[in-house]
Amino acid sequence: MNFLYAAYTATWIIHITYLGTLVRRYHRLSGEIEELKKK
Amino acid sequence: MHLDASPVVTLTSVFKQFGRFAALRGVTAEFTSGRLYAILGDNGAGKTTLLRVLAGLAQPTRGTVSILGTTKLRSVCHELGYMAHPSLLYDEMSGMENLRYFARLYGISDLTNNDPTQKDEGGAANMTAVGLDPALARPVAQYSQGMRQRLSLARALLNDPKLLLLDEPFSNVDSGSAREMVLLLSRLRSAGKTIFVVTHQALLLEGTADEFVWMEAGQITNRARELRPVETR
Amino acid sequence: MKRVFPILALLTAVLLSCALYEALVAAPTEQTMGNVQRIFYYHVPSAWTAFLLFFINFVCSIQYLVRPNPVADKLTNWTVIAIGIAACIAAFVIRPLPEGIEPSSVATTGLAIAGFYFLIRKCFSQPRTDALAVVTAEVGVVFCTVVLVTGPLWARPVWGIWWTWDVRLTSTLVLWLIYVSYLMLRRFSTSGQTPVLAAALAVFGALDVPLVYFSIWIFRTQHPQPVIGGGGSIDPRMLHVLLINWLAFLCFAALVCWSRYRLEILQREVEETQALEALLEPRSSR
Amino acid sequence: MSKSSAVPSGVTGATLAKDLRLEWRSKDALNSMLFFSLLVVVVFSFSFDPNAEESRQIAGGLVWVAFLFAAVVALNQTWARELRNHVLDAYRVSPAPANSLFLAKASGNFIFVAVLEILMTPLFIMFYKLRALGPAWQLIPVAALGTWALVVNGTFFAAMSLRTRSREIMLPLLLFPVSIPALLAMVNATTAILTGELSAKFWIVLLSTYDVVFTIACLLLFELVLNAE
Repeated sequence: MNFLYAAYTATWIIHITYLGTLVRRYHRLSGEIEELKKK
Repeated sequence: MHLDASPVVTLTSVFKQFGRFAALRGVTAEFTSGRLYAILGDNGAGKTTLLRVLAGLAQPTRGTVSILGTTKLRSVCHELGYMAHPSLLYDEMSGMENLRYFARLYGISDLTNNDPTQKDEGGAANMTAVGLDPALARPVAQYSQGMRQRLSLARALLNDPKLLLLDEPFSNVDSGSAREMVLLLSRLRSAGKTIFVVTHQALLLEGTADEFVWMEAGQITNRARELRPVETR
Repeated sequence: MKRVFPILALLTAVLLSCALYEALVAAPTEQTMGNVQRIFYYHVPSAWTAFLLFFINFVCSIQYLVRPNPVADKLTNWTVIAIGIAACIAAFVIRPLPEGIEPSSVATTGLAIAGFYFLIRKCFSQPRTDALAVVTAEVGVVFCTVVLVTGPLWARPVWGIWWTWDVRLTSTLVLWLIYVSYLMLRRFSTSGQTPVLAAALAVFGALDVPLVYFSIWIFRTQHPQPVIGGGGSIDPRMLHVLLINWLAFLCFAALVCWSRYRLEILQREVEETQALEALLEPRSSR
Repeated sequence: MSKSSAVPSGVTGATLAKDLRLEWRSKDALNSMLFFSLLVVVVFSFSFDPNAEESRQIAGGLVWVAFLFAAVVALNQTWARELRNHVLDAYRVSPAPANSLFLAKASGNFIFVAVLEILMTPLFIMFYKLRALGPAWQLIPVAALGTWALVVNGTFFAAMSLRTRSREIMLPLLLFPVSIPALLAMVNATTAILTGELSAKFWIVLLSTYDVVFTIACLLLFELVLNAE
């Protein structure tokens, strides 16, 4: 049974980590867009 | 000798970008056949990139390049001679071995052939023309910089090209040999070839070049028949 | 389009929680394996989704390489049509089919391949296929990672081992390695034509997959390994839960791909603007 | 001067001859490959008992892994040679077809790795007391097909990794995953022949398929990779 929960948690940890990297990339990009707009 | 003044090279708003760096920024120009063009400008002005685009080594990001009436540069590459700033030679082989190999790439099977009707006009003649001894057996690694430069020119001339693109042919060559090379170029020009010379030593070409082309920040800023003293420094 | 996104996200979340409930509670407990078997409802849909994404990556890479060249483009189009037709004919001509393969599934697969190819061709311009290729490779690797993590967690209590060099496990691992190297190539490339290089690698990888599968299949038949699953038919209620989970994960993957795709496009636009900026800004000649 | 727009012929031969001559003069690739695989042989012999009867079971894997790593050394060398002085540009401006260059490079690497195999095999036999219990002649097609499988993709990916940062590391990263089925086939065929328990026929067929598929793929895509600056 523990293995079941471990597997389900692991799945969502992986997905959320990936989504986290996406958000981080998006923030970096919007920073760059702001910089471009200033020019 | 060709007397037609039709354009050999036509560039239409050519851009070349390397990431965020723009090496060529909208070059539009026409160059006519049978002339010697000296391309001048500071480092980073886009001269080398221009030659690489003409040689088909770099694809322009935007714009079109037409050479000898076609935009498919690959189909006229056998009419092109290209001499780059690096020597484009194998250091471990001797001069003639190098030339013989590169000749094969152009379908010229044997430079020292036995066929009497086809005189040995390829490698050996080219080597003597640039002032090197064809019998030299030393590997290129042991050549002086000037000799390498001359051998590199001989390599560019192998296929008897109609269009010659030379990047800094006189750098590291002593002034006497440089003058000889200029003479050779002017002979080639008289034979109807179109020649582009990128150089920092503009004075060497004074009186020989038909036109001087100034480049700055990826654009052609000026073209003139004469090298004005103001620009020479 | 932007307003649709939160609605879809909400729907997907609802679907995912439904699927989770079904998987944990509603689905019948397997007799021999017990509750651990429920990992199946996450493991298998993730695998199917990953394979689908890699397949899209392959189609995009082919199109990216082929479309600038009209002759090759036409040739590929006809090849794809031929694959579709051949699959339909083969489904009804070849008798007997290998065990466990229905004629209808052969025909559907062939038609799906052709359909996918032309759908992508119609919906995406040639430069955009490259963006889609990056996206599917990346999200595919994420799903493949899920498969590779949940697999051992399932194997450990059931077989008593974490890993076995079984054909499906090993092929999935190799697939994962190939696409990780694909992403590495994209990151480390200094070429101005990274998309071309990456697309070439993707084609190599896709060509490799059947060979990997086939070689390991033979390898395995020579070396006895633990048998996977119970085999045979699956309880219809389990199948139902499985399909719901797959649907949920497909929607989730589509959403992730969509956001990642928008990010990629945005990034390319920013890069283009920066490049344009570099063009316009007067450069001091040193 | 006779000059035509036709594609020049004999470029493959000329390039191959040139590569062999360069290698003969420097012996860079061969020396480093030989020493490298020698090291592998010696190091591996400490990790298990080379005299045991079971060593026959893993010898196939050991031999091919040693050759694979050694081949990577040679593959990195081939294109490094063309990058010095930018000689590759001289090839690219000439009308010589890209695929001639590819075939010449691939056959050159094939010859280097084959020479290595011929020199190393007696050593392997000596160190690990190998003796084929199956039909030994089958080792020759297995070696030839296997070497080509490594070299054809290796040459392609080495050209690809020219356009990347830290290209020496990039080559194995790209090459190994794609080479897995070939490696599996080579190892299993060799083990099958050495132990004489099973037939190697299937693996030879698989290797041939691999070779054909990837040779075609390389020839179709090499021009794009060569010109991707």
